[in-house]
Amino acid sequence: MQLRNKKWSEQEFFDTREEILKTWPTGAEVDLDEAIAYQKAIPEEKRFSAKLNKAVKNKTTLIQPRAGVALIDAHIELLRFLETEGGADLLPSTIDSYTRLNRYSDAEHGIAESLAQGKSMLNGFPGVNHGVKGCRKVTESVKSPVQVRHGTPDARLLCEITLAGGFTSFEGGGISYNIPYAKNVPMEHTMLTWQYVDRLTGLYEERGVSINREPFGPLTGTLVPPSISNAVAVIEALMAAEQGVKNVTVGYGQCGNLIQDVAAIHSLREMTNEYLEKFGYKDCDVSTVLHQWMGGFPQDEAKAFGVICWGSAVAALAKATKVIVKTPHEALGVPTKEANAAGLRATKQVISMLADQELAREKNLNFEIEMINQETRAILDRTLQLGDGDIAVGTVRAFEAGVIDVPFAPSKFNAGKMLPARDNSGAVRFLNIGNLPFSKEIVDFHQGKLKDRGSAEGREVSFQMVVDDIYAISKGQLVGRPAHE
Amino acid sequence: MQLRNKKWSEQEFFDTREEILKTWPTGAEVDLDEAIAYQKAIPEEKRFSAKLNKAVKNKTTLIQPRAGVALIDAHIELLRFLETEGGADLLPSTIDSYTRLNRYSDAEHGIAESLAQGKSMLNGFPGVNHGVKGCRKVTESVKSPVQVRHGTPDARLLCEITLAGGFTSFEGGGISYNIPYAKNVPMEHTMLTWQYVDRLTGLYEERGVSINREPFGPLTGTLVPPSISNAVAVIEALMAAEQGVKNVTVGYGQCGNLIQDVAAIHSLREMTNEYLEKFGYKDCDVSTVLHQWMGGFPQDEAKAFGVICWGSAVAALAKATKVIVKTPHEALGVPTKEANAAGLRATKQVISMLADQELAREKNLNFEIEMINQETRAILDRTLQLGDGDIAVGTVRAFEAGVIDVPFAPSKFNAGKMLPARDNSGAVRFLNIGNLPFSKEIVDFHQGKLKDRGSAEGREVSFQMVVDDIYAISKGQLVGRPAHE
Amino acid sequence: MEKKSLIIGVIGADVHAVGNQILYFAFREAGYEVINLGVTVSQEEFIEAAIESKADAILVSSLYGHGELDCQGLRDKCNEAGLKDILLYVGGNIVVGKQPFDEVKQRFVNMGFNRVFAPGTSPETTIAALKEDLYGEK
Amino acid sequence: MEKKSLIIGVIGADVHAVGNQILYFAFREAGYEVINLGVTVSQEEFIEAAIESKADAILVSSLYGHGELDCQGLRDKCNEAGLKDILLYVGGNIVVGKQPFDEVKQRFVNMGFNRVFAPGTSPETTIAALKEDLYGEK
Ligand code: B12
Ligand code: B12
Repeated sequence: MQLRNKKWSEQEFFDTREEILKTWPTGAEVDLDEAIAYQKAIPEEKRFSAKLNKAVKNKTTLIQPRAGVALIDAHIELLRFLETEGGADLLPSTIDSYTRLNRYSDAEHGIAESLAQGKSMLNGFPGVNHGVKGCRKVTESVKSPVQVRHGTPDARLLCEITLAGGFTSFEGGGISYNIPYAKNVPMEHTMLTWQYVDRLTGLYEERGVSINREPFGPLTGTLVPPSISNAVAVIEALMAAEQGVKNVTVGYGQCGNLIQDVAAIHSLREMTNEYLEKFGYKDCDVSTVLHQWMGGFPQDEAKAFGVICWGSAVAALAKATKVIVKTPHEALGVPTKEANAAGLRATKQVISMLADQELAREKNLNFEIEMINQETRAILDRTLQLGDGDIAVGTVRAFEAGVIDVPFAPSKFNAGKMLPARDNSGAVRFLNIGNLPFSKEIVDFHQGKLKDRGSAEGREVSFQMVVDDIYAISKGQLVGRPAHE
Repeated sequence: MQLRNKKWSEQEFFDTREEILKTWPTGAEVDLDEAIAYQKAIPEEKRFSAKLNKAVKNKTTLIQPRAGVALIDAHIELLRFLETEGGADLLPSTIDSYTRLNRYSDAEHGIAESLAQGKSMLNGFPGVNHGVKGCRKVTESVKSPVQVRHGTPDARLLCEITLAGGFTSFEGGGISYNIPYAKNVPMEHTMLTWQYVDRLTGLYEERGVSINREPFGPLTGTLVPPSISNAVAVIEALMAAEQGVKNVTVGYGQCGNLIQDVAAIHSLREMTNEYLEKFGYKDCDVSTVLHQWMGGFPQDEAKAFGVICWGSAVAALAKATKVIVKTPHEALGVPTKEANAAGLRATKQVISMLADQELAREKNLNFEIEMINQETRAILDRTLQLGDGDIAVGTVRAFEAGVIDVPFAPSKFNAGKMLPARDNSGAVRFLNIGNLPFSKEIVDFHQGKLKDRGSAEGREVSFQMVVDDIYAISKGQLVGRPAHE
Repeated sequence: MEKKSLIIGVIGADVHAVGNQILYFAFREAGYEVINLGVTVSQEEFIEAAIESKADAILVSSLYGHGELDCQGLRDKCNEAGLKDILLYVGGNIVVGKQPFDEVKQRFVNMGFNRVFAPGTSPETTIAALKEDLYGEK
Repeated sequence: MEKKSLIIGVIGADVHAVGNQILYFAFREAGYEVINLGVTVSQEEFIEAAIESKADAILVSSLYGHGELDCQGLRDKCNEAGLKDILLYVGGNIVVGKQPFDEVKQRFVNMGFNRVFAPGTSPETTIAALKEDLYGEK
């Protein structure tokens, strides 16, 4: 199939579908009509999009953990715990890494080992292996809406099974679940697999079942400049909307500088709406999510709480619709349910103390918003140009050309020429602009900011700064200053 | 002795001194000349004022815990732990409540019981009972400067013993250690006892030993409007400066609204300098301290971390010179050393992530600063008027008249007519203005803000709002909203 | 129903005034006669006030940690003063530090308190307890 | 001193690329020949690369939690491929969850790793260990 940003025909979709459902035995459990009927019976308060829309309206910030273990009962116990003891508003099922790479027999092995050893040997919930029935058992056992969170380049079967399984939101996208999550998967491929996911979601939507879709905002989670991740989010929103998706949550991973982070959320909301409108997608509900710091965490739990709470404050001050919550175990390993709930409670406390406060749109904030808007538009417009007006085609070419470039990405289809670093107040800027399509003005702005940092630190702007910045938060700083006496 | 804001004569001071040193046997250990020689040998890095001045210059925020137990060795172990495991920049010795009320024999009983039971039966360190030698053992055992923190209306003997004992900072003042800490002690009395403390500090200063003094900013710690506590801080700074104090840290207890809190710190700095200058005290170094939320805490430790970290963020964004740190045990009892160190580490993480960020002085912030400035000047100027130009005399009369009025204070010498409540964004405003000397404009501003909250909540402005606000943070909110379905 | 009367106050050298002011407000709202002695109240002052006003209960607050020292002997003094069956409650942060509440409770029950309340007990809980103990209602 | 050569990579289905890129940078700065296989490296790829480049050590990263599953049998396969004495290190977040590191270490030593590193180990520590094991220097 030739990639272009065009709604798939019934034929195209159902032909592919037949193949997909055969890739693992549980695929046979999915009956689309039955699944839609099943989804229709799910009450409003357990539907992701309804809860998000309400939060957008009331300007509240919802909290959501990450969580997933190998076995169904343990997974249910975990989610219930996060709901009751953590006060989670929205629930996840984080999928294990084998499933993410469609290695279902490795996942089966992991399930067996987990049973044998009496502890989860997988880093997530193997949704495909547990099948529609297993998924329904999970979604029926909790009171809140549940989302599939993963990192799967080809999530077609996973999406079929989990939507039939009662999940009401599905994370990911053709860029955001490829570039940070794979080494060898061509961009065309994931753009197509994710069109399938979006088309499937669109089908549910057309038949009266609203399913939320969420591009994965943080990408590699490590010093990603806001305009890069925002451009990716807008592209994935456009791709989804074309396939009939009507409820999108665009995301951003906290970088650490208050003004820049709040600006990024504002810009993200504005740009997504601007481009959806521009391409005539008029009835798509947009909400936002801020991810608490996604890079390396401090090992000490008290310090981890510091990072978690600061992220919560930023989410509240930016009035993000939801915040994805880290745990005090982040640096060490998949958290216990207690640690996970503790992260949630700390977050909830901060969020609700700041419920009635917002960072006002004054000069500095507006300036950063404007910068991010300009950069994002530059990336998007060049991408469209490269695709002769087609955003899907343009995206593939933009990655080839380094017009979109994600730092520290494992994918060989990512140029990896751009290098980010923090400026003297911790905002993430471009140290090496690579092939990003920025005006001289924008480039000068960034270089100027980094020169300022260099002279404040008495050293040349160099890769060592980047290395220092990568370790900084885990060592208790934001800007990675050179070691001194 | 007649109260007036005038530097004590040598005669006045030394006559009083003779009596004071007799009030408990350890008083005999104090030899002023020897003590000054001892203090002179304390290295710069262990001197409070030096470390504060450096922080002011570098715009860094230092962290300091509260801590104190009954027995010397346990107390040393505690302080060392907070230094190494908590990363405290400045150390405290929090004095027990019997000592604070000069009940030294009750303190002696507490020491005995503590020895007998093998755990601290006192809520602090009984500095007077341990005497000069005991205090020196403490201050010599740690690397950081140590301050006496207490709440003692008559702290004359405590000050004599602890300064001779190597402490380089002494907290408190004639208002701030009376009104929130006593029921029956007349204002004249504490204004005089604290003139003694300031004069003693001034004597050290004149002989080349710099001692830091710190009015206790938060007062009752519960919804104290910034202009009230700031006015008190300015008065105590003026009183101290008159007696020869040259290094003052003025304090403020976080209320919870970001803009108001940052504004309060700015206003506090500005007003203190403005009035010191106005009265000709030109060589007094001023630093600021923000106390993390001083009212009721949530019992859950994760939520407590939320409160702690938000306070840390505010301190950093306001560039307060230091922050006084709470612990995850706050709501339950005197913390273990581990809990105390955890509070410190969480605070340090946030402070250092925000080291290079500041809330810019844009419109909203400037407006709040201006409001607090106006209110503070109104209180101070009326107080001066009441005292015919003498701030000491004026203060006593201002309390009689309710021109200074501290909410929820135990003292019968406080009018208790003013009532504070939060507005719709959590800033503390005046619900009942009492006898505060505010212009119609200021009064209207506050009433308007509370009316807005009332209509947002669909209820009348009333005492129930105040009750709800008192519980709010411990229940996970800032504004005490009415319970709803 | 006849109006029962309560003595409230914060014992010892303790000056925590906020909870006391709230309890004063809450107990009056709940229909009790309340004599509020405020903060830094001695055992003798509690007893005198109880005798004078023929109170039905003494509710002792202690927040600052010295509760265990301050409350020793209060029941005996009540007995000596003829307040033999008077209801004695204690609440707040009654010991130093975070301790297992079961043990704390036992120690105060042994001292003669009828009920012992954990940190952060809400006025509603206390009011319910009073209703049960003074009016026999659940 | 002759330049020793290292194979580095992230094993299994693991895509954590940041630490890998930093190690690549740090080991070269420290004077090693480094062949970086990147992420999602299979046991076979590690072994092939080691044979091809006559490497002195294989440094396996595992961050995502499946390390225990992914590393099983690597030593045996090395032996079979004739890499009998090759130095095997493993580091990262090598098991699922926060577990006592002593026990974790023992399990990986039993699997045949010469050294096992705790989460967040700094490049300096690893470089010091390499120096000791490859050049006999402390
Ligand atoms: C950034 C990040 C991501 C990014 C990665 C982007 C990318 N492609 O690189 C994204 C968001 C994509 C991601 C995805 C996932 N992640 Co992740 N991630 C992190 C995080 C926050 C930081 C990792 C990092 O970059 N650190 C900075 C670098 C410099 O440090 P480092 O990686 O630790 O490496 C250093 C040392 O460990 C050491 N080292 C590394 N290898 C070796 C080898 C040897 C021999 C030696 C001596 C030393 C050594 O040296 C390195 C340089 O200093 C960590 C948690 C943390 N550390 O705070 C979780 C973490 C590693 N991720 C985790 C998980 C589970 C996942 C997911 C499965 C998703 C999920 N459930 O949340 C997926 C996995 C996808 C996959 N197939 O691999 C878990 C692993 C759990 C466990 N082991 O129990 C962690 C620990 C978080 C957690 N507590 O749950 N993640
Ligand atoms: C505000 C506060 C202060 C203010 C008090 C201002 C004032 N004059 O009122 C200031 C700053 C002056 C202060 C001083 C001190 N404090 Co203080 N303070 C607090 C704090 C933060 C909140 C108290 C409060 O107002 N809560 C709100 C009200 C509404 O709740 P409440 O007081 O708990 O009362 C409610 C319930 O407990 C219950 N209740 C109360 N009494 C009773 C009685 C009965 C019978 C029943 C049924 C129920 C009941 O009903 C009340 C209404 O809902 C608490 C910690 C916390 N709770 O978060 C520490 C705390 C009480 N303070 C403490 C200490 C140690 C001190 C000091 C010694 C200083 C120090 N070392 O830090 C001094 C003591 C001075 C003295 N002589 O008393 C400790 C006590 C430790 C312990 N018990 O182990 C606490 C717990 C903090 C801590 N973890 O260290 N404090």
